[in-house]
Amino acid sequence: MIDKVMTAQQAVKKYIHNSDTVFIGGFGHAIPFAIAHEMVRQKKHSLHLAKTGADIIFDLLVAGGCASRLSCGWYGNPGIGISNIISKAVASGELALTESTNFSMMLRLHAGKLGVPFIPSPILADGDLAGSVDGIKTIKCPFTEAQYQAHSALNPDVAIIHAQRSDMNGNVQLWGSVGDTIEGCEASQKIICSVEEICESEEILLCPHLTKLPAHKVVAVIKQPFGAYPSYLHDYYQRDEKYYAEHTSDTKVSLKSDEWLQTSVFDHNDFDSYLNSLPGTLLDQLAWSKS
Amino acid sequence: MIDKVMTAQQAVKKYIHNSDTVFIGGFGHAIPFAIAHEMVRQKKHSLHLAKTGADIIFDLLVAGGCASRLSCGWYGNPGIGISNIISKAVASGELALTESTNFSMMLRLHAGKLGVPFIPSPILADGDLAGSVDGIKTIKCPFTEAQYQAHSALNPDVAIIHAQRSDMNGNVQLWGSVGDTIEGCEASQKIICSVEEICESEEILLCPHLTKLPAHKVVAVIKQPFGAYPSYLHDYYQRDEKYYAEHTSDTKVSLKSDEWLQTSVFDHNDFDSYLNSLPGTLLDQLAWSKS
Amino acid sequence: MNTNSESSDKNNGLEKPLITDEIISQARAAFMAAREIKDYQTLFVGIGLPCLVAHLSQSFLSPNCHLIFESGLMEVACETQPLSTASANIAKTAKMHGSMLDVFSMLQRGEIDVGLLSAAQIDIHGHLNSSRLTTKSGKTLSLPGSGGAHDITVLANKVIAVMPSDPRRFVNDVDFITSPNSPYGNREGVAGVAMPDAYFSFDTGRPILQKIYSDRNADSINESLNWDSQISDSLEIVNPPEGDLIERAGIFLKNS
Amino acid sequence: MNTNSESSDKNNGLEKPLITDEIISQARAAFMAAREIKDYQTLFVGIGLPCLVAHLSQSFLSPNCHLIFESGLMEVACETQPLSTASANIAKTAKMHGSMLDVFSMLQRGEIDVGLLSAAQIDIHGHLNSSRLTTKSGKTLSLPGSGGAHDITVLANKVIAVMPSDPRRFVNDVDFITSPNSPYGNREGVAGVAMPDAYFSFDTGRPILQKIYSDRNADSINESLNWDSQISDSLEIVNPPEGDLIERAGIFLKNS
Repeated sequence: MIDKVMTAQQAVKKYIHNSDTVFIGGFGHAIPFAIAHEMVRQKKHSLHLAKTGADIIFDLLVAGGCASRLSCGWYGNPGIGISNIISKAVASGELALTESTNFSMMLRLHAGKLGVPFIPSPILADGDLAGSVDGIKTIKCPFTEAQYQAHSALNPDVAIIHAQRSDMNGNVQLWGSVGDTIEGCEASQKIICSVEEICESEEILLCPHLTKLPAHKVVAVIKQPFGAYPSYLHDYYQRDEKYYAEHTSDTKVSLKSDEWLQTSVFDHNDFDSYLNSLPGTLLDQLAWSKS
Repeated sequence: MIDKVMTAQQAVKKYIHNSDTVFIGGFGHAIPFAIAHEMVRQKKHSLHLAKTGADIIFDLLVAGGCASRLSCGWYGNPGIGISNIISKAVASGELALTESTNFSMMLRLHAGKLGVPFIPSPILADGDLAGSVDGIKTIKCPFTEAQYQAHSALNPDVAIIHAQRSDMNGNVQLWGSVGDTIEGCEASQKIICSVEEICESEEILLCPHLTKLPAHKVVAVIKQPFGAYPSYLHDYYQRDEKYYAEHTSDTKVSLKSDEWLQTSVFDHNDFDSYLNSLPGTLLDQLAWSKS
Repeated sequence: MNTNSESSDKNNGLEKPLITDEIISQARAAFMAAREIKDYQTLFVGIGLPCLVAHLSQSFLSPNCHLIFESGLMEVACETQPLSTASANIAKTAKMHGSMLDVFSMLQRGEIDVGLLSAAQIDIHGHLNSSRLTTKSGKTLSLPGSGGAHDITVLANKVIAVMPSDPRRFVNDVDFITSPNSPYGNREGVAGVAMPDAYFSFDTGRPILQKIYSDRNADSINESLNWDSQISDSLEIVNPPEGDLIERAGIFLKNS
Repeated sequence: MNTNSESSDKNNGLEKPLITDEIISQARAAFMAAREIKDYQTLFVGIGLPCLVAHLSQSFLSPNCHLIFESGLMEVACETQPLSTASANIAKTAKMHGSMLDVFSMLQRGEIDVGLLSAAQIDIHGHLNSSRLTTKSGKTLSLPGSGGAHDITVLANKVIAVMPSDPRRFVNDVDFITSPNSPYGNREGVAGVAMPDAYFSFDTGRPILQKIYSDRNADSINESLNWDSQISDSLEIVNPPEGDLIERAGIFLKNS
């Protein structure tokens, strides 16, 4: 087998091209911050980012100048509020935003997964989103003549995700809350995955029900402990709630968000360097607790 | 919570009605023989059985007079050959057979799972099956104008399955090869499930990624060790290969299949009685081996 | 059900919270919504006030309801406030970790009895807005967007909105229709809206003040909001939550 | 690759099988198909001879190919013959237990390089029959049906059929078109058929004898079958499998 193990630097350089459509894995959980840091560091640009609900990792990619377009059903800081960075980028014309709904984005990725041109659904027939969303057309059901909306397939060029573990061949094991992650990966042409641990294939064989991605599409496996920080990873570490809570105020003015990019991304050669710059016992404090 | 635990006798009596469309779970694995025995014993009739690939459990239900209609992509004894019982029932007019393909049946169940009226696919546009399958109509993709076949949703009245374990509330845990089982259950209005073990909800919480069925649709949980015999159950027991190998010749003439029903079903009040009638060490010999 | 106990012995060592007006206000709105839920129903739960509704339902009124979150978490025990639909605190109590497709499919199949939502605005047609607000000066304020709100509104068998008292949220026409009250098939759509003083139903297609807490006055509530609503002939007077229930709400909101 | 070793030391204690003509015949057909597979390809594997193709590919020619079965088993090591696509012997070697929907979706997305199929009949158009046969007396003999064969034929980027020598299986028109050679989009369809003597391609849309084992005669093979086929101008002579390869085929077929 080809050894797919490489660094985030190598993977982002080799497999993410400017103008690509990129699916961002993780949903409130297992968010691939390490890979996103590297995308910013390598100054990727003109990307079309696609997702159901967009967490603050999108702030990082938009502030970093990576994205020219965003398609999603929601964007902001979950439970906290709006995204200052995205609102500002849209207002200034730097970022084209197509607002949709989480389920429509999910259906479009799912059509991409199934390899069909569209999936019919009753959603987005009415309301003010109906006129502005992408990739929807009205059709008639050939059986009942009732009207539905055809939600067209979305097949991103590449998906980035973080998971618990993988073997070197890309048999990626992920558990906990998955949201839209699996569908988005299956819909994508290729998958870049960072993991906490790289394990032997024999260990994969002990729990093949945890393997969630088709190995033949996984092009890069990156060993990156805490690669989902500041989000959480089931059975590995808790979310840095303070980081999320302060993020919205930390990004209220451009000056502050520039500082954020500088100290968290540009001051470092890699994600480990960033992790090392965090306050001494922070990562220890985030140790997973069962309850 | 309502305790959903009951016997197969109670579950079949209460939840399977003559003329129902029934999805049969399990795919070469975890085939719900115990529940099927009970359906035969209770002389359920006029059922429409739906499935992708139909294993010999269908022989049991057809020979037992339970089915008046069968929709599937394949029927027979896997790796061995044709189904004498189904061929004969179709030839005699007792059974209406709609032959399809495994993927079309899967798509129809999946449309049922999604709650959409149909899923478009390029399959069944050509060939001799195209003219005779059920639930397919040609449509145009509203985006490309290309032609596809709309595979209409199938929502069975009830699904019967066997799984490794469940709590008393119907949080059913199933692993190993699943085939079409999950989709078929999600598409169905209600689910009857037999399991090897009933466990505490606390045990479910230790591995919620193994829970595969929406508990609110599981109406009956039946404790039935070896409930998938003579098929196998991952991590619990091997398949009785001799049983399957001999089945096809054992059912070549009606006299023999009547005898088969008599000794395996009608001579017993329940599945445990049948299991007790098997040769002494047989079930021990089927103990699961890791390799 | 015990909403009157003054004791906090049952709080399992969690610190007794300071009961603020904000906690009481949220508890009142949530309790009004929770009263609309029947035991054993399947609930699709949004973030914010809907989580408190789910918590109070599960703890006091409908202990066997099935809680489902858009992330794919199912059979959840909503014991502390989650910040997102995938937060670890609810993931750890979930008996099933499914996917987003799984749970939205349930909605679309018609298996979700009640969708619990909040919104920036609700109007007299039952439309909800979570996309953008237009200020008096004509400036547009962007909000995070639909998320699953549009989908839940169209696909749940019934939707109950739960909102703070803020009169700016109750309008004749929302600034933007994120979630149209256009239910699929024969579903009910937005059945009502709970707020800290009262519950309005949309039984006739327009808001009717249907239930009110005993310490509030129907006319003044109805007039305080910025929308054309009526008072039901069969207005129901409801005892407000107190004691144990308020305390549990306080613990829930604090330990998030 | 070593097809010449006479030793069975490597058989890990498995009993050395008696090499029958049937084993040799199956090994020859499977080896002819396996030669068409490139390393690292994704293979969607049917039951019967296709499994032996997968086994010989993995063991000798294309050790890194990805084996996928319709049950949802992926990344399989096909070491012993499975009776069904969900058999425990392959489930135990699979690195991923997905679902039937997952793997057929891969096919439909165009990610399966080669579909490996057998059939009761193949005709000069590349159509396959696994539904029913009409006997000379006009009687219909029912077969188990398509299973995934129709779907694989339409959706795999390329299909290779593998068949026994039986001339009744090679016909000008199949009795029933289960799996039409009508590939979706720009896929290749049925590229060829391997049998114990030879390999026919469908490069021109009709069968052309493209490869033949060195111990066989092209004219006699071509004439022995019941269909209109031609012999390629660039006919390739292939050494038949022997030694280790035949032995491994024997072990595979025996230990099922």
